[in-house]
Amino acid sequence: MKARVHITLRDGVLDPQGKTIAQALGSLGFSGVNDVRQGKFIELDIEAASAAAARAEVERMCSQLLANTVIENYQIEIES
Amino acid sequence: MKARVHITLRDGVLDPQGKTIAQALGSLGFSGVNDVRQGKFIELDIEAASAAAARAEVERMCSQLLANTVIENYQIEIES
Amino acid sequence: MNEQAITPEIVKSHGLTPEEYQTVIEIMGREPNLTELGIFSVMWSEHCSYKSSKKWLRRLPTTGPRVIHGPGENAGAVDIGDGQAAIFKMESHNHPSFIEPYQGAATGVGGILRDVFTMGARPIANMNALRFGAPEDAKTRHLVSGVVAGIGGYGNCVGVPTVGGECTFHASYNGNNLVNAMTVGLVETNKIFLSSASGIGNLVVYVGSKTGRDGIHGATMASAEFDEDSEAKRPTVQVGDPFTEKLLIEACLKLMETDVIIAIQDMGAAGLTSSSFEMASKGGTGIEMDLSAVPVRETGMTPYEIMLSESQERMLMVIAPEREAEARAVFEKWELDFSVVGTVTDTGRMRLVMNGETAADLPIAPLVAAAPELDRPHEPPPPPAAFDEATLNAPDSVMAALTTLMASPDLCSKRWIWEQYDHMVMADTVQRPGGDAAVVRIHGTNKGLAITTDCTPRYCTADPETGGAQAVAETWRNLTATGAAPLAITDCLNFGNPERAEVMGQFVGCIEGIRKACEALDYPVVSGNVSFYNETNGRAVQPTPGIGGIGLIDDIAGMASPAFKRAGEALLLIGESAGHLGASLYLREIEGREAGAPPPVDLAMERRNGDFVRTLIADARVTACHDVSDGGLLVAVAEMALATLNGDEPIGAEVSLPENGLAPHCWLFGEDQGRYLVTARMDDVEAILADAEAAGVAALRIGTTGDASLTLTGADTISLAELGAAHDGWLSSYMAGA
Amino acid sequence: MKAGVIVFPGSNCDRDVQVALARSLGREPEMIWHREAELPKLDLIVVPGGFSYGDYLRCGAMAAHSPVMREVVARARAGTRVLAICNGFQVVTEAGLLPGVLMTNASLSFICRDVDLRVENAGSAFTSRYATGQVVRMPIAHHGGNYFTDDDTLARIEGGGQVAFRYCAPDGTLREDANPNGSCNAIAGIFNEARTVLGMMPHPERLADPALGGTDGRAMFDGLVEALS
Ligand SMILES: Nc1ncnc2c1ncn2[C@@H]1O[C@H](COP(=O)(O)OP(=O)(O)O)[C@@H](O)[C@H]1O
Ligand SMILES: [Mg+2]
Repeated sequence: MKARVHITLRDGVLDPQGKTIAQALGSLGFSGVNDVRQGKFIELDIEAASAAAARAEVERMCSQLLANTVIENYQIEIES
Repeated sequence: MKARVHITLRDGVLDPQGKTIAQALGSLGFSGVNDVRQGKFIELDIEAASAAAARAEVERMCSQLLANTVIENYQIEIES
Repeated sequence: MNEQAITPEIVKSHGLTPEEYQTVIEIMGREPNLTELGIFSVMWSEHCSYKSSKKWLRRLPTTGPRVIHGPGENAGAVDIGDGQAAIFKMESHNHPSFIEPYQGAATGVGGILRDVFTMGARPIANMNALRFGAPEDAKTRHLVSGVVAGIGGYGNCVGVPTVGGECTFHASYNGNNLVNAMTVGLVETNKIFLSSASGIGNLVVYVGSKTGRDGIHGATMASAEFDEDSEAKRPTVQVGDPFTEKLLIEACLKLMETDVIIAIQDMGAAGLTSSSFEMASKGGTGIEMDLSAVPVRETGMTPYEIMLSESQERMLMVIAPEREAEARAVFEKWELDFSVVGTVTDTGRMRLVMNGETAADLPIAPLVAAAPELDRPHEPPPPPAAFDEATLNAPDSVMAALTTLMASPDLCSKRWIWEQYDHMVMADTVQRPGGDAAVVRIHGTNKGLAITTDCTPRYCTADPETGGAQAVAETWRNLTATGAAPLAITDCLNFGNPERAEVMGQFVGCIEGIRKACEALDYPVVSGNVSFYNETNGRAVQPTPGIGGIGLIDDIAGMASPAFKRAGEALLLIGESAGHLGASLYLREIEGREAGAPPPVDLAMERRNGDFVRTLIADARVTACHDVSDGGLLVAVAEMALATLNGDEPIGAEVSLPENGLAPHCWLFGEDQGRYLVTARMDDVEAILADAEAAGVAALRIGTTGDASLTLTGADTISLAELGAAHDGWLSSYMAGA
Repeated sequence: MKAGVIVFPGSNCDRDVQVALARSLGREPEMIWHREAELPKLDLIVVPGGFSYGDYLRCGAMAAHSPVMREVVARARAGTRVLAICNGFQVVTEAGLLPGVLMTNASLSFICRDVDLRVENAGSAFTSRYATGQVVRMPIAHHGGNYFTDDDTLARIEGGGQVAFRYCAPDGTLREDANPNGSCNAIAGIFNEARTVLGMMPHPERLADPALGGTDGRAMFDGLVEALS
């Protein structure tokens, strides 16, 4: 089963990478960039009996390893 | 206007981070992880006259800076 | 925005006692608004006001012929000759690093770098002293990995080499790891910048990153102990941006080549509040600031949030109005925010305006002067469990015991750590991590600065005063072992909850030991930092007064290093051996006991022995030198031998037991202080021994360097390859989860 | 010979390479800020190590788009020698001057230590003072030095003598445990086809002074000065 996880910085947490990308885009001539936030996108292929079981498993993976919940949020999609 | 960009490694390109995550998940006791690939997820807030204009602009940002097309693919979504 | 009524609950949540709040009202002549209350709260927090420690810190010797600036400035400044000064300080980032190890450690490095370049110095070296919980504790591996990656991530990016440090483990740090970071910088003595705001009408300028809602109340967090729900009460974690820091270093140092900057101060804990109060208070002036001009990252930020934010990579400076364009151009070149946020006034007040309305108006001197100073009750901690060397049996095999020690968490090689740090950037690291002190060449000269950090918390636990003195003496010894003349120290005092008399007793004892050692060694304290409340549910960390020392080497061509240089040289032990095993690593690691008093520290002998060794090095009469500390004599011999494994040819040694009435394991593993191992050419041995005797220094030939093994005459032998594998392997296999 | 060192925001080995060049050259190279759209006349351009733009997004990606890089690429195409070290190597691959990319180290950690390198091709201005097959020692200090390229390109680089250095054991043999970062074919540095551009992860400027523990790096700067003067 395939799972897709988006990991993004919590609101209010500084995103130095996003900030620097926004500046770089500006100096490349892209005007009108208000904000850039950089996150992670993780695709997993796992064995699971059902979509619900897969979601529960990936949920545990996120809270234990994939995301740093002190500063990051995560969002899980299961593709069936 | 908000744009969401997914940047993923091309097939056949080794993904050291994904590999290490898969191993780490294994040693945390998650069995049945067949594959993990890690990509980037970039959210942009840009000024644009229309969704089509926004897409064209983000397309150019991707090919010029955000993705390295030697190893990466990108996919753009515009939210209106 | 400030209309919220100040209830007793709000006062309490700001960490102020009812009595302190009464003083606030007296100073203000009215009730404060929320912004004002927030300002009082951070200014009077333990972290900013040093209320529990001030009384004791005053006892430390802080002056000397080379001291240019002692404690009280952003960092200490010491004259190193030729018109140059070394600027250095050590600081803790313990609590943030436990909550978010990577960012907590990274921002710790960022903060200490700013303290140093604020004074006009280019940072030339970073150090880090780390204490983690027991390796078996479920969180330890994650904390080590995050902290080390964070220190590297920040230091590597800004391009300042991380040249050394410490890393040990003990269960007392389980819920409270310690992350102490030190920076050393180099400046021309006539180009040192201070933070006193002067010149009525001068501009107050904000430079660096924008302000967000980061770490609001971090300073008060560092002033309270952890409890079960601290994890839930987390403020927004501060994220470090080393790239911006690098730009800030370059921009500030560029502008500092001119005379544009009148005063400058980094925004550390309690951000804009403490920086602005500090500048005005030192200058005896007032400041009026328009908070609407502060560059912000988020919308709707209140004056309270702007004043208390701990966003990183920000500085405040005072410049003359006619120099604004010149200053702005430099920061714009480096793409950093530059905003005039206020002016220096003669009112003695801090007046803050936002959107045309007064947001806060406080008198500066009374607020600073009334910062609480406490004389907290203190009592000596209970004495350690009794221990008598005579009750110990000899180990079955000396070399097996040595191998166990060398592969123990505290003594094993920390290569896994320092390889994650760029320790060579700036191309002046002439002694890399792994030796006694690191040595960094003073750019463009043949002089060098030796740098070390040390503390032996188990000694401080057993006897705080001896432990405090030992920490200072060990740094002095490590510097001496390179041939350096020790100059001065910085301290980073990590303790539990000062509201407990026992913890305060540890603090007072350690300070007393530090004081005595500094005085005896003419080795003043020029900067420092106190971190209390390293305690969870009433369990405190071992008292850990980390000491960072620096020393000067006149010519790096003549410095010494621990690695054996040639086979067939004599191995000499300088200093007296009593076979003291109380509070030793041997006792803990081999016998599983933490008991006994620490080895006594005889400061007069320490000085005599060190001065003698330094002269030997200066006269090129020794070929290698290493101090004897944790683990004792045989461990030190092993370290000198293993250091040759990086070179072309491995060199070991054969050691013979002297006839001195000590049990072999006491002599081999005792941690008596004030000792060094040196190697010398055979021809020089007699003269060295004679000179030692004349100088009143104990010296004894204990062996000879030789092939790639370590041998105890008539007993055991072990190959360096085997010993090296054990020493080198523990940390990396532990971190790999094995 | 006239040499210039490009300085990006976040470069941090610019001074180190300046010192190493000055030692071989007898005079200071020119330091060139990345906003310069025009370059003086130069015989050697050095793109130094560091963390340009914090290495955010991808190592070297943002610096590759600096105004000065267009000019560096043009000069390189016209035959000016370009030495790109560490982050510089990442920048020039992102700028398309050399093939392939530098990915995160296989260990995912930053690695700083001396490594042994086998000189694969001494036939260039950069490597003329070495012998092909010689083993030299230089430090690495990077987080993203894992060289990767597709099989066709790899075959072309290998076939065209474009590999400059490989990570090796002290005796010159190639072993998995001597490859610190997972680079394909243990590649530590590559040339362009004409061997006028060299990109390498190790830092020759960090072991070009006996006080720092070695001088194997110095031969590269001495060789360049000899070839280009
Ligand atoms: N956290 C660390 N970072 C960098 N180097 C370290 C660290 N911990 C230990 N080291 C290095 O390992 C060597 C041995 O450390 P230590 O046993 O504390 O030395 P000593 O006994 O001489 O004080 C020193 O060179 C020290 O700088
Ligand atoms: Mg030592």
